[in-house]
This record gives sequence, structure tokens and C-alpha cells, in this order.
Amino acid sequence: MMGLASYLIISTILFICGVIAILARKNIIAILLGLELILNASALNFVAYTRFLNNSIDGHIFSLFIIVIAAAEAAVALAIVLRFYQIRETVHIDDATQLQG
Amino acid sequence: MSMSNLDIYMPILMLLLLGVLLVGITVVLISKVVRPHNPNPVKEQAYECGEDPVGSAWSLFNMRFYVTGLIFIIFDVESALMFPVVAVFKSMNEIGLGGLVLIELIIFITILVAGLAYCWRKGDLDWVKSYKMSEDSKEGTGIEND
Amino acid sequence: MFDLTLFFISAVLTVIGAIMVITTKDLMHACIYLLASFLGMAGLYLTLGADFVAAIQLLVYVGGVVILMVFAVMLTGGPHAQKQNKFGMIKTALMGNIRTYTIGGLTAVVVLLMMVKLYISIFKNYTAGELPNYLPTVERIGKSLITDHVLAFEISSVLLLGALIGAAIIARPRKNRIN
Amino acid sequence: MTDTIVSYLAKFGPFKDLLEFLTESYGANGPTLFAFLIFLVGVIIIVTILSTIGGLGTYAERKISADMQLRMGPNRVGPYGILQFLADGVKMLMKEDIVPKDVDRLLFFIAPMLALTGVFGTLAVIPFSSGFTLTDLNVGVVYLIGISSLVGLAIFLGGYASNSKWSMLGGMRGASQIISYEIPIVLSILAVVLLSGGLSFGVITRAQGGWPHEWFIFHNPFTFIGFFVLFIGSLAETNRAPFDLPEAESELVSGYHTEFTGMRFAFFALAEYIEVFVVCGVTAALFLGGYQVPFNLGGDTIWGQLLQLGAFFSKTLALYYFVIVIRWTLPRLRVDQLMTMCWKYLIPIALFNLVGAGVWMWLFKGKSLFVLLFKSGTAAAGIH
Repeated sequence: MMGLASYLIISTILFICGVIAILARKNIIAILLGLELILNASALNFVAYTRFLNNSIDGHIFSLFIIVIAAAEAAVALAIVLRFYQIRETVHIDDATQLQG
Repeated sequence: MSMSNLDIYMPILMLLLLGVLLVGITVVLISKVVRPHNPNPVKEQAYECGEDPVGSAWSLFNMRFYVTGLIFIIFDVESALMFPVVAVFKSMNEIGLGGLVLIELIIFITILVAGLAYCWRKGDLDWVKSYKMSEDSKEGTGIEND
Repeated sequence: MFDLTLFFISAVLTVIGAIMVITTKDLMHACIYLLASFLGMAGLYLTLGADFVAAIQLLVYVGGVVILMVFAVMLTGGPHAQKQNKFGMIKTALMGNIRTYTIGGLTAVVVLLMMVKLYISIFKNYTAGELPNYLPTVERIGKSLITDHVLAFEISSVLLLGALIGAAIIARPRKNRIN
Repeated sequence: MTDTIVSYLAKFGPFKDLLEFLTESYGANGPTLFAFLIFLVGVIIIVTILSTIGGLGTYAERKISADMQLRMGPNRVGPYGILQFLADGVKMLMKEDIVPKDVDRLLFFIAPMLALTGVFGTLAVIPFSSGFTLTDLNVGVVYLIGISSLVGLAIFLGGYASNSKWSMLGGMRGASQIISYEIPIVLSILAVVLLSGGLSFGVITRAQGGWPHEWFIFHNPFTFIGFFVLFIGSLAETNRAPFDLPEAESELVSGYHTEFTGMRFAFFALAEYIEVFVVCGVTAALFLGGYQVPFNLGGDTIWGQLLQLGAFFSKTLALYYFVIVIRWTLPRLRVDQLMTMCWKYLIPIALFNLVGAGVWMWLFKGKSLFVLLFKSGTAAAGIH
């Protein structure tokens, strides 16, 4: 039951939830939540392959760096969202059409 | 119980589930059985030293709470990266590689201390914003209190 | 026996948490379900023998990112931010418009095709060999972080510095704007 | 390898027969079932002991503050008022559970649950003694910091869910205070991990000896300062003493748990008092030699374990007493003083300590100050 396939199925479900969150939600912060789910799904895959295929430690290090960079990215992304809220008074994604050209 | 299987994590799961169940059962079940339950509108207003509450609570919030959280997460991630290096320092020191690890650690820390110094200099760390620091305050220093 | 229960509880927590993140209307509830999903992820890492990555997931995600998200939700007008945008169009979370559904449908089809191909290859020729038993991973991670991946270790501090300064500049409270 | 209470008890007679009996009757699942039984009993014992310690903490606080102010503390319930906390518990149970209107019901229910779960999660790793640690994880310290950060989130949710401006402000201040004081704590723990060469509490405690001069607090000047940074940080982490602004009675009307009544408030208070014990236990384990006993009397025998248990509890309760005394001696810090102290004083000092400990470790090959002085002393004496 705890084979490689079940871990891949779980990370695929997480990935799909992340994509749906990004596409369907209208609030920018909900989109960032979906982004975190996608990053988590990829980190899970690295650790799963380390366990079931080759036992090298690089899988753990890679998912460690995914977690590190996802946290730094979340910090910067939220700073941008807050500045957008201060300027535009709204966090609704449809109002962020300034660069549409 | 050697590390050969996952039994060492059993007490963690037990304790977390115990925490959840303890609160769940006592708050939900016992309150139905034991407690008086006579709601009345005045009693259910939020407590405001006697007056009736005005306005919703979710309006006021201040940017510096976020800046604190931001700097926290960068240093939290930094210490997360340093944990394995620091844990291995002693064994590397015994085989003579201590100097190499120390240099790597010092480079890592000085780069981030530069970030902290920048935030300190730009006034992100002080709680009471003095606006002469931020670049777009033209007229004098307006101290904006909390 | 216990590893099956740990795997089952963590998997259920992760999947239910992820699904609830996208279906709940209130943003603060979404953050809490995300927290539940991260806790489930830490459990999954344990069943994969990655005890240090699980601890770091707890430290960074549960202790940092969720709190940051909750602060950000509070800073942008609370969880009941207006549902419709400036032009008065009311859009509930899942309704979206036709464009969203077509994109969603296309993505789903692509992902499904990829998944089916992936799982056929896995089920067909993956024989679960003798799995390595659970060894502590901190020493191996520490050694390889210092010797093989030292460049990544040092560059990540430069990355964190950039993120810190960039976000600090952007998020600094300004005097003449509401904050 | 990771040794737990199960591997310790399995060495003794009655438990060994139980283990053999279970492995015969259940085959491969036998050891797991054996571990499950032992862990279940261990968890229940530790939770009841810690809850009574948490309750006695409230009693001790009221008694100590009473005789510091020349008055009588609670002395009605039970001999010298020792059962006061049970009376409080029953009263909390019987009180009506008022849920204010338009409150976020889900989070109002989850906040005390998160606080208690976060604190109970840390109990699995606290090194009571070499045998009685529930599970001596290989990543014990990182796990403990991660799980105890749930309490900060619970405090914010408590403040946010109760929909009143005061508790909202208290919740925000509490959460930002807890997360900003987590950094000096983590950095001073890094210094200790650097000296002991391992992330698990067992390795860190074994790296210290029984005698005070072998403890990490006197190992070198950097860890000496690190002890005080960790102690101050843990005071702030549990909203105690000079840092109790989030629940400041006078200003914020007891901050984030204003609207919680009855058992919900009791769980917040219980979580806080148990967390003070946990934090004092961690400080004792990291800097004061945890369960180490001089003349290495502690060992695998039952008496050795009880001695180790006694050593750990006496060190922790000494710190606990000190925490309580501080509460009634120091005035409360203002918000900006509190934040300035953390960001501009504690964090630079903690970073300096970490680099200093690394340099000390490299220069003197990890030998402590006394070993260096003592060795040069004998070398000098040897010359004469």
C-alpha cells in the first residue's frame, strides 16, 4: 500500500488542487495558497523517489531547498500583494489588469 | 525499538490526537451535559469595558506586523538551513575539517547579517515608525504612533 | 502495522486539507486547512524516512508561511474581502466564468493523460525491491551540504538576502498611504 | 540509534516476557503492539503528570506572589490550598460557554485545540531521563521548535476569532511577539547543537557531564550568554513576566482570550502553564545538563533512572520558580521596547554567540573553559 504509486497519486492530487486554486479563486492570496500546494507536491515527489529508487541524499536536499525557496518566495509575493492592496484598495485578481496592454 | 521502523513516532501521533480529542470532547460533549445554557443578546456582545461594541474588529491592522513576520521567516529559513551544517560541525572538527565548515558558516551568517543591518538602518525594525527615515517623507519627521 | 496507520492518517489529512483549501469561501479557513495539509505532509515525509525534511517542513511551513499568510489575509481587508471587483461583478469562489472552466477542463485533460501514462509505466515495471530501512538523515544531509552542495548553500543565503531586502522595501509602511 | 522508553523497558524482566509472549502470538506485529501498549501508558502518565504540574503552577504562582506581597495565598481548598487548581478546573467545567455573536465558530473551536495540541506535541521529546524519554528523536530539537510554533498561531487565531478589537490587537501582538522571539531562541539552540554535535536531546544531554563545570552554561563565555538569551526568549515565547503584553490585564482586557469562557479559556491557561514547564525543561536540558547526575550514578538501573528524573525535575522546577519570581519583580515592557529588545539586542547577541561558539569549537577542539584552565594548571603544576 505504501508503494511509490500511492505517493505519486497523493502528489498529483495536491498538484491538481493547487492548479484549481490558482485558476478558480478570485482572491490573490488564495492563488498564493494554491502555489504553496504545488511546491509541496513537487517536494514530496523528490523525497518519494529517493526512497523507492536510489537511496542518495540528494532528493532530501533538493526538497529542503524547495521548502527554503518557497518560503522566501511567499514572503516576497505577499509583500507585492500588500503593496497592490494599498495602491488599488482591492485584492481581486480581475482588478490587476494594469499590465494588460 | 531501533530506528528500523516507524514505531518511534507513535507517541507523537498519540499526543497530537490526545490534544485534539481532549479539547473536542470536553468543549462539545461535557458542555452539553453539565453547563447552563441560556443565551441572551446582551451577554453575547463582545466585551468592550461595558459599552456596546462599535464597528467590526477586522478593520484595523498595521503594516509593521507584516514586516516583522517577513524578517522572521527569512531568519527562520536561514536557521533551518544551518541546522544540518551545525549538527555536523563537531564530527567534521574531529577529522580536521572544522576550519572549512567554520568559514562556510561565517560567510552564510555575514551575508544575512548584512540584510539585518540594512533593515535596521532603514528603520524597519523599530516599532514606532519615524518617517524621516523613509525616503518619500518630504516634510519633517512625523512620528506615527502605534 | 503502525507505519500503515501513520501513512493513512497523513495522506487523508493532506488530501482533505488541500481539497478544503479550494472549496471553502472564507480565506482564513483556507489558511487553516492549508496548515492541516502541511501537517499531513510532514507525516508523509516521516513515512518516507525523511525525518529531517519533515522537521524542516514543520519549522518553516507550519511555523512561518502559514503565519505570514494569516497576517497577509488580515492586512488586505480581512477574510470577507469583497467578492466582486471594482466594476460590481459578483463572482463566487468557484463560479468563475466560462473562460475559467475551459482552462480548468483543458488542464485537467492534460494532467490526466500525463498521469495515466505515468502510472501505466509505474505499475508495469516497478517491482518494489528491498526498501532501505529508516536511517537518520541529518548527518548525511549536513555532510553533503558542506561538501557537495556548498555552492547551493552559500547562494541560498544570497537569495535570502535579496528576498529580505526586496520584500522589506516593498512592504515598508509609507507615510502618505493608508497602512 | 534512537532509543525510546520502549527499548529501555524491554531490557527488564516482566516486560521482556510480555514482549516474547506478544511476538509469539502476533508474529511480526508483536513488537509494534508491545510498543503501542508501553507508549499508551507512557503518554497517559506523562499527560496527567504534566497537567497536574500545570495546575500546581497556577497554585505555586498565587502562593509565591502572595508571600512576596506579605499576604496569604489560597489556603481554603485542601491542606494549604494545594487543591485550589482542582477547584478552579471544576469551576471552569461548570461555567457557561458563552460564544459571542458573529464570531468565527470554526476558529473559535480550533484555537484552544491548536494551543493544547502544540504543547502536547512537545511532550514526546522532552528528556525526563535517559530511559523515560518518550521518544528521543534524531531531530528532536527541530521538531520541538516546529511544533511549539503552533501555539503562536493558536494565539493569533484566538484573538482573530473572537471578533473584538481588543482581543484582535492582543492576538496580533502575541503572535508577532512569539514569532520574533523565536529567532534568538533558535540561534542560541544552534550554538548548543554546534557544541554537542547532534540534534537529539539525548546526544545534547550526554555531551554534558553531571558536575556544574561540565554543563554547557559554563562551557565557554558564548554559551554562558546564550543561556540568558534562551531564557529571556523563552520568557517571551510563553507570554510570561515582563513580556506579557498580549494578555495585559490593564490595557488589553486580558488580550486574546477575553471572549473565551469556561473550558476554552482553561485550555489556553493549561497550555500556557505546561509550556512554561516544557520551556524550562528544554533550557535545563540544553544548558544545565538535563538529567545528568554527578558521580555518574544515573544508569540503567531503576534507582539510576529515578536519580536522573529527580535531577531533571529539580533543575526545571528551579527555573520555573525563577520564572514565577520574575513575574512579580519586573514591570511590563511597552510594545516598542519589547520589539526593539528582540530585534536590536537579542538577535545580534545570539548571532555573535553562534559565531563565537564556532570559533571556540574550532580553536580549542571543543574543550570547555575548565578543561583548558585545569589542564594548563596541572601542566604548570606538573612542571614545578
